[in-house]
Parts: sequence; C-alpha cells; structure tokens
Amino acid sequence: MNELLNDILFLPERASTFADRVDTLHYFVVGVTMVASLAVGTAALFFFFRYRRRKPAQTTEYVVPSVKTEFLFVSLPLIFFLTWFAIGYRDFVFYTTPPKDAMDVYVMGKQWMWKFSYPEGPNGVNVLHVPANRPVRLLLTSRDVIHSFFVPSFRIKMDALPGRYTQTWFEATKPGTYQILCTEYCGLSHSKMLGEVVVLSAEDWDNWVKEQRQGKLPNRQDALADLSLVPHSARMAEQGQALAANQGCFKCHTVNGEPHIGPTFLGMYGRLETMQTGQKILVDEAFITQSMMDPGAYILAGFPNVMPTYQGKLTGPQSAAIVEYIKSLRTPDIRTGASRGPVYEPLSQ
Amino acid sequence: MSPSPSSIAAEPGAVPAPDSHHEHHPSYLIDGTTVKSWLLSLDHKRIGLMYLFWVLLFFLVGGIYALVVRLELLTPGPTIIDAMTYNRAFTMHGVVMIFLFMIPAIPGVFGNFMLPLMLGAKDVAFPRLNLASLYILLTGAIIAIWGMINGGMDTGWTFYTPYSTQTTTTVAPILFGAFIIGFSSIATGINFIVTTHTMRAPGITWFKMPLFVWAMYATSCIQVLATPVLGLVLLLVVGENLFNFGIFDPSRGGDPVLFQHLFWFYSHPAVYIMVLPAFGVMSEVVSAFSRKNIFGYRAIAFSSLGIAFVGFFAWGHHMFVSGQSTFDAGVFAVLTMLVGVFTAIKVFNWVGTVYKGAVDFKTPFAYFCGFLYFTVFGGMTGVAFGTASLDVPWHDTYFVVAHFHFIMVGATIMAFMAALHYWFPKMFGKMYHEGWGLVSAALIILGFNATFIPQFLLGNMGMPRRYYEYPERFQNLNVASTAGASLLAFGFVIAAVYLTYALIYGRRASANPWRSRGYEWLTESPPPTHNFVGPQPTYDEEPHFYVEPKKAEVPDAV
Amino acid sequence: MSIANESLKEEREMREERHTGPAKYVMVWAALLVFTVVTVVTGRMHLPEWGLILALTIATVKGTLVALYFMHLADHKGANRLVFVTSIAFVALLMAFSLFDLGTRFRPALPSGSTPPTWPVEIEQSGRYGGKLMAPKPTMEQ
Amino acid sequence: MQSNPTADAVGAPPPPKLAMHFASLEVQHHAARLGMWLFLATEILLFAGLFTLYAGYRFLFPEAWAAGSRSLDLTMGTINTIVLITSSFTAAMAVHYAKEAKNKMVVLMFVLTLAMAGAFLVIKGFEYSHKLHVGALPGFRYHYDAIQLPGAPLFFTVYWLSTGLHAFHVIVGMCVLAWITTKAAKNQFSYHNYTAVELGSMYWHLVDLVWIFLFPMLYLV
Repeated sequence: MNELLNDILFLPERASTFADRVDTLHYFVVGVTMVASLAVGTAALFFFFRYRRRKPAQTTEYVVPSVKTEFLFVSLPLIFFLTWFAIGYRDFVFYTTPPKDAMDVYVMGKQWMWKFSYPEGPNGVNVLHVPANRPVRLLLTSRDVIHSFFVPSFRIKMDALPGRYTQTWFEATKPGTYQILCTEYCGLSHSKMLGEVVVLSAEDWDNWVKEQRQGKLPNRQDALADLSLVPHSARMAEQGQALAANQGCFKCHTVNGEPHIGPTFLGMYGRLETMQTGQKILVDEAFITQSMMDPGAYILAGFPNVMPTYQGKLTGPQSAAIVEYIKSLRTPDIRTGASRGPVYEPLSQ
Repeated sequence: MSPSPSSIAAEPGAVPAPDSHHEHHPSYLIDGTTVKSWLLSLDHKRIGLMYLFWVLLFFLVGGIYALVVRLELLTPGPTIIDAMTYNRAFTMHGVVMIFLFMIPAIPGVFGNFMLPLMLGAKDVAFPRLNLASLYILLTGAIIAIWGMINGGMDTGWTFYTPYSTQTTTTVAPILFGAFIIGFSSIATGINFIVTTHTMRAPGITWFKMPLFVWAMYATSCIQVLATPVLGLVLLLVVGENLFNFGIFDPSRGGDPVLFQHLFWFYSHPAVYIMVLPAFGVMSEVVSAFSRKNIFGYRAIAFSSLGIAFVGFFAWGHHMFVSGQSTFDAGVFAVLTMLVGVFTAIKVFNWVGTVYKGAVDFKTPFAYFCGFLYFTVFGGMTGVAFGTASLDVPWHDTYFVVAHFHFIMVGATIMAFMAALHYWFPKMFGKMYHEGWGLVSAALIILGFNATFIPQFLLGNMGMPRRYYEYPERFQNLNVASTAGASLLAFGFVIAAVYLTYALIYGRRASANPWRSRGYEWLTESPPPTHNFVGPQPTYDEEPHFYVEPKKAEVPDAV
Repeated sequence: MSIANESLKEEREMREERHTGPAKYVMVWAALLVFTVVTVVTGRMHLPEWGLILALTIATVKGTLVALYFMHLADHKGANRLVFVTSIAFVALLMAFSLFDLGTRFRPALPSGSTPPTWPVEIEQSGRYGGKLMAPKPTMEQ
Repeated sequence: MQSNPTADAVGAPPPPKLAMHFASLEVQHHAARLGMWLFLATEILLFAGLFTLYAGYRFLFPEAWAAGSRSLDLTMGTINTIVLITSSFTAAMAVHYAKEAKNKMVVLMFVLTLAMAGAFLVIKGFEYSHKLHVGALPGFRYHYDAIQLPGAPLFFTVYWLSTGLHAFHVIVGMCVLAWITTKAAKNQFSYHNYTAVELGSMYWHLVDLVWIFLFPMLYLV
C-alpha cells in the first residue's frame, strides 16, 4: 500500500526512521486534501449546473449562512489543521532533538563541496559513510555562504550557516547509497554540489573504520573532490603556500601572529602599517608585491632592512600566488577576522 | 442630471436612458487627448490604465525570463544558456514578477480604477500622490532594469545574506530599484486607506462596502506596515554589498538568520499583498455572475483583515530548517494554520454564494473556477508546509515552487484576468469576444496545471529549486513542465490578441452589460472624468443585492 | 453619513484644543526635560538588572507625552490612534518573535563568540545535548 | 465652510482651498491628517528593523554592548536630547500660533526649531568626527583599540546606522520645516488653514520620538 502511494506521489525510497514519520503524515494530509477538494469541487460543479441562469434579469433569494453554518466553516478546517500541526510538530521536535547516543559527524559545506569529519577519525569529501540502524548526528557549518544539506531518501534537510553550527540527525534503516543535494542557492555551481551518503551494515562499518585507521585507502575520498570547483583564489593560495615554503619565506616570517625577523604574515593583508619614516601604508596586493621585489623601498617600523630581493627569482604568477596566500592568512581577530568558525566541544562520550 | 445611482439600482440591470447632458460630460478616455493629458493626469482612472500598460509590459518581461528558465531545464545538462545566465534569469524572473507585476498589478490597475467608483468618490484622497506612486514605480523599475542590463544579479529574489553581500554581480542597483518600488507600494497603500476612511459616499457604511474594497483595505494595511521593513533590509544589503557594514557578516558576529527574520517579516505578508486583492476581485465576480448576494459577507470581510493580521506572524515557516529554534518554529507553525482557516472560510463562502444563485458561465466566471481550484490546492499545500515536519523534505524544492505558483501566481493571475474581463466594458466601453475569452481561459488554466503539477511531483522526488543542472531521473517531469509552460504562454497570446482587437473594433458596451449590482456599474461605461455628475450620490442598498424587494423581508439562513 | 460625522467629530475636537493655550505645551516640555535628567542619572548608576527596563519605561513615558500632546493624539481620535497604536504593536511583535528565536535556539547555532544571557524559558533541546561553544581565540597583535 | 469668518482685517490669511474631489473641508483635513499618521507609521516600522537588530545583537553580545555604550559621549548625547526636545516644543508652539493666525510667531518658532536642529547636527558631527578619529567604524573598518570584544564592531555598526538614519530624517525634517516657514512668512496660515504647519510639526515630533528611544538605547544601557 505504502509502496503504491509512494509511486503515485513520486516519493523517493524511504531509508530513515524520520522518513517513515514524514510519509505517514504526508499520506494523511494528501488524503484529506483530496477528499476535501473533491467535496468542494463537486459541490461547486453541482451548483454551477443546478443553479445556472434561466433568464437574463433573474433575481435570487437572499441567502445568508446561519451561525451554525459559519461555525462549521471555521471549526472543520481548524480541527484538521490543528491535528496536522500537532502530528507535524511532534515529528519536528523528534527531528530537531538528536538522541543522546548518536554518533557525531562534523559537516562543512563550502563552495561547492561537502566535507565530513569524524571526531578522532578519518575525513571525507562529498562521501559520508555511516552505519545503518545507528543514530547519527550531523553538526553542520559552512565556510562561505549558506548551504543546505538534503538527503531526499532520509527526508532530512538542514541549513549549514557560516560561523556557527546547526544540527540534524538521522537513523538510516537500510544499507545503500543515497544522494546528498544542496538546497540553498550558493552560487555558480550550486547544482553541482552533490554528494552521497553510504550507509554500511554493522560489519561493513567496522571494516571501513579499520581500513581508514590503517590508512589503506589513502585519499580515496579526496580523489572524488572535483578540484575544478575549488575557487581559483583558493587554489592559488595553496600554490603560494608551497612556494613560500620553497623560497624560505618562513625563515623570517611566521604565520602564527608572532613577529620574527620580519613581520608575521598573519593578518598582514589589509592592515595599516607604520613605516620607519612614520608614513602609514595600507598593505594591499601592490605593497606586498613591491616588498618582494624591492624590499628596501619601505621598511616597517621595528624591523631591520635585511630582506633579499626576489626580483627575477619569482615569476609574475608565482608572486601573485604568494600574495593570494598572504591574503588568505587573515587573523581570527575580530577586527579583520575571516570566518574561521567556532570550535565545538561535545561534553558527552 | 445624469441618472442618479439609486434610480438605476431600483431597476435591476436597467440600461441608463440616454441623457441630454451626455455631451457635456465626456468619458475619461476622450476628455483630453494630448500625451501630456495622459502622462500628467491626476484622474485615478487614467492612472489605473497607465498602470495596466506598464504592469503588462513587466509581465511580458518576467514571462520571457520564465520561458528561458523553463527551456534551459528541458535537459539535465546545459541546454541553451550557461550557469551564470541561468542564475540571473531565475533571479530576474522572481524580482520582475514579484516587485513589478504581482504587487502593483491588481491594486495599481483595478484598485486605482475601481476603489473610488465603488465608494462613490470623485477620485482617491491624494490624486497627486497617486500619480507620483506610478512614477516612483517606474523610476525603481528603470534603476532595476539598468542593473539587469549591466550584469544582472544571481542571488535569487530572496537576496539571502551572506551570498548576496559577497556575490560580484550587480546587486546594488537592482536592490536599490526594489527599495524605490517599495515607496510606490507604500504611497498606494496610504492613499487607499485614507480614501476608504474619508471618501465614502453617504450611505456606504463600513459594512455596505463592496468586498473588493475590504480586500484592498486589508492589502493596503499590509503595504503600509510591512514595506518599510523590507526597505530597511534592502538598504542594509546594498550597504553591506558596497561598504561592508558587517551587520549580517557572520565573521563579525552578524547573524544571517536575523536577516531572514527581517526579510520574511515583509516577504511573507507580501504574499497576501498579492493574493488578497485577488480574493477581493473574485468576491465581486462570483456575486455578479451568480446574481446572488454574498454568502457570509462579514465572514469574507473579516477574514481579509484576519489574513492581513495573522499573515504577519507566520513568517517563520519559511525558516524551519534555517537553524531557527524549535520553539519559534512551533509558534509560527500554529499561526500558519490560522491563515489556512481564514482562507478556508472564504472558499466555503464563495461556493455558498453560488448556492441558489443564477450562474452565467462567462469568461470571468471561468477564471473564477480556475481560481477556486488553485486556491484550494495552493492553500492546502500551504497548510501542509505549515505542519513543520512535512516542510523539512519539501523546503526549497520544486514543491515550494509549485505551491507558491499555485496560490500566489495562479490565484492572482486568475483574478487579474477575471478582473480584466469583468471590468473591460467599464474601463474601455467595449465588449470582447466571449468565445475566444473562454478558449483562452481554458488554455491558461490547463497550461498552468500542466506546468506546475509536474513540479509538485518533482518536489516530492526531491529536486531542489534554482538548479541549473539536475540528475537525469528528474528529466521527464521537467519536460512535461516546459511543455505546459508553452501552452500557458499560448493562452496568454490568444488573450492579448482578442483583447487588443476588442479595444479597437469591439462592440460598444452598455453601462452595465453584466447587470451587476456592484456600485461601480452605477455610472456610465466608460465613466466620465469625475466618475459621476452632480452632487455626491447616496447609496441605499448593499452592493451584491439581487433580491426582489418583496422577498428581501425574510433572510433565508442556511 | 457616518463618514462626514467621523471627519466633523475630529474637527470639533481639534478646535477645542485652541482654548487651552500654550500652558499645556510648556508643562509637557518641562516634564520631558525632567524625565531626561532622571534617565541620565539612573543610567549612570548602571543598575544591573533593571537599568534597561527603567530606561525604556522612561523613554516610553516621554514618547507617550510627545505623541499625546505635541502630536495631538489626545485630540485625534479614531483611526489616527488606531494607526499609531498598530504600528507600535507591530514593532513589538517583530522584535518579540525574532528574540524568541535567538533566545531558544540550539546554542551553537548562535554566532561564535556570542555570550547570550540564559533565557528564562528552559528549552529541553539545548540543555539535552550539552556541549559548549568556544570562540576562536582573539590574538592580540601589535 | 468656504468663507472665512476671521478674514476681515487687511492682509488676512487667504481661505483654504478645497480640492474638488473632497466633500468638505473637514474631510480634506481629516484625510490629510490620517495620511500623515499612516506615513508616520511607516517611519516607525522603518526604524523597527534597526531596533530589532539592536535588540538581537545586544542579546547576543551583552559585554560588547555595555562597553560600546559606555564609550559614547553621554554629555553630548544628553545635550542633544535636550536640544531636540526643545525644538519639538517650539514646533508644537508653531502649530498653536498657526491656529491663532499669528504667522509671525509661526515663523519665529520654526526658525528656532531649525536653529536647534542645526545645533543637533553640529553636535552629532563632533561625535562622529571623534568616532572617525579613534576608528570606531562599522564593519571591517573597525579599528578601535579600546574595545576589542566580539560583537563590538556590530555595536558601532548599529550605532552608525541608527544615528545616521535618524540624522537623515533630521535633515529631511529641516527641509520640510523650512518650506513651511516660507509659507508662514507669506502669512498663509489661519484658524481654518493650518494643516501644513500641523503635519510638518508632526513629522518633526516623530524625529524627536525616535531620538527619545535611541538615546537611552545607545548611550545609557
């Protein structure tokens, strides 16, 4: 019966405990809607025909509803609507309240991929492995804009907000592979932000965890990530980091905020720096590039003029990559802070 | 003396006798023929017609965007445009249709034209403000369209932060245009409320006002109370986009969910700005074409106010999965149910109006049938959304798209078309071709269903909205939807053709071709410049009163 | 008929005000100044619990005086009052519903670094799953 | 109602014009006043958005709000409050004189109001320049060393936005009042015709009303 209804309504297969609850209410609501609209529609069509106009200037009787009729008009929908609300809200509370023994998985959405990390465990990109018949709580966050984590077969959905965690949970009922979709518009490749949940049976799950711990499947999941989707500047920043390491920048410049021989890279971009001459200069792309090519031109107050020039050692794209890297090193300081997200510490377990 | 309204009312359906003074009071259409006399006219009827022209133009623009979107979705991969163009197209479809068509359509055209006529007033309370509101709308539209031509915006019409503050597309001019359009909406709202309060002719007490006036009154209350909040939010997003105020910036502690609260505080009631006038139009149409007094007049009038009030406090049902608290979700869910109850009361009373009536199945009544259907299904799916748990899988999928196109667009378009046909003789003094009217109505209603029923099913399958590409399992239904959209477009083309034809070659209409008892039919068609001649008329009877005097003594309670 | 009466009634009420003279305005003005001094004095005491409520109460009293006497709401009856009161009510409801959300949300779903006071209503869900949220440590450079 | 019983002296104010679509002058006044109240309601809801942001962020960042509030100049704020209340008083008096057809007093009262409005803006300007100087700016421009708490930039964002929007209303109000003053200088207002003065002054009172709430919210708590 349920399968038939599912087919009529084009519902995807049900694979979580919440899906069963949602679908039951769905059938109830659709059923009542159909019966009620059929009743209203039939009555209307009957009236259209029965009371069709017989002569052009026909007059009609003055009919007004009695209090009883009006009461019926109000109470009938109200009773149904409140019943639906009661069932729906009970399920909604069920859905927003993860059980205490749930397994935690951290989910981070970013343009345009999903990253999953297990506490003390492996990471994954775009593929989430979970055991069947065990509640799994997802703590969702985002690195850039709002995303929304949606698994149609589980009937669950929750927005991932930048800079904070939302939670959702599910208990998958049968092993299999289920699609993850992003349902909050998040930019150019919104529709490519797909992933999948792999639900494993108990023993498969144990094996998978073991394999992950032993590192037998190195980067299996990372390989799935479509690098072409990573923003251009982010890829450049990664190149820049490698370059900076090769070129020995880190001998004099730290990235943790502590001044060394040279000023730290952390939070440098966009800051107003004071020069030895007392002049104040905004650190922008041009300033960083010039400091690499002609370090002696501007010396920051408090630092010696010891930096060699990189004129000729770095190509244009290379210096641009290093600039991108420095730009990516914003301090978590509230002044210039980039979104690094909160740190969530679970108390239980 | 022109025929006094009460003398016509005494004799149902009577055509006013030709009058010797006619030539001294030319119809508003020919009273001044220069371009300036139209563009700077303070006459509410001419302003209404200018609104009609612009609103139809914007409908065409939004419709073209819609067809582009639908064509793109014909295949799972790229079809005719690239992803960026697609994202801009659906955003512009939403922005144009909502801010430039749906919100000004019925209030701007039919509210402007009919409200003073229905109240027995010579004009709205502030005619200059009325004209200004049209030009404010056009100013906003020009700024927004300038933004569209210079890049367009890709945020979706909801402008959710932080995406809207980070995107590099031209957000600022389009949002600023929408901000200016808000002033137009506010001005119209203020004008209508004051007109209803102060300009009613002697005899028209609050409970003798036509139901369209009640609906416009409720709509205007929403416009006045909600639009300023949207104005502020739009300014903040523009500021955020241009100057980085950081008010919604999550990296500085800002809360994007707070943005959503403020946004939906306007945008949810905005749905009622679109649909309440439709309810008002349909109350008039169903009464006129079944020649029956409204069943439960007060119930419909009060439920309009009830929707306007409760509609403000249901906004959180757009945010069930946004990280909003469970407690708040429950509060909003209950209040959403009340909106459903008010709408149900209206539906029952419309059907009750037909009971023991005398139905004349003309084009406006055909649209009423479509309207009833869209309201019932759109409304019931809306209530289903309000149950919180069902919203979780449906949120931001095609089910939402189909739902709001049913209730907000379907109901409003039906009412717009019904109003256009019902009041066409009054506005232009010409009759359209009834047969073609019924054909196009059938096509539009069928096309609408063919477009959006597949989208309900797509939503059930889990296809998210705003997807440029989609997994292949969704294709069949998308093709069906696109096919439906072309049928819908065809229906509109037919309507455009025969209405334009009627405008020029149409048969001359009498003052009251439908033999309606609505107050607006008491004057000539088209009405003279100041609506009626002589001193302010008095009104003794209710509108929608089709009873033989001797039978009126004993109300028949059902 | 009713409409003309509505307008006439208001007109009559407006006219009556003419005979009271400017003394009323001076008194209202003086009261406003006194309240301003009171609110500044109490504000400087930094009352822990009731500071905000007291300040807002005084502001409300001042606002009511301005609306009733300077803006003549005492004379403008009927629809004018309804409009003003409705707008204030909607402001209150907008704020209330938004704050309900912030107060009862899953704690980690609030912005990182925020330290909201505990909400008077205990929500089972937030207490049930424990855990605490820490802001990324602000590093003081320079 | 068209004739003006007090219009006997030479140079008496002209009788008001009745627009053709109104039933009577009473209705016309009533409509104008109701329209103004509706407009003021929209202004109140415009500020409501900012008040909600204030309330929400204050709830989330109480420490930053306390620190930010203490860093504002209470003396200047208090002076500004007194100046604005007094300007509101003179605006109310202008209505009183307009009803008595004392147009010269109307001009005087409005000039006083405008002068105080100017003073308000000048004092506000001093406050703004101080904020600019120390770097208490909205958003990523914030570099105020004295307050380094989470949420502090938000306090100043709300501060700048709300006082800025209020200052914008002050400027608009000044333009409106200046325009009405020129009409009063032409001796146009009388017992039967003071709607413009009344509405202009109502707008000014609303500006005052908003400040009455902004002042304790920003400076005191």
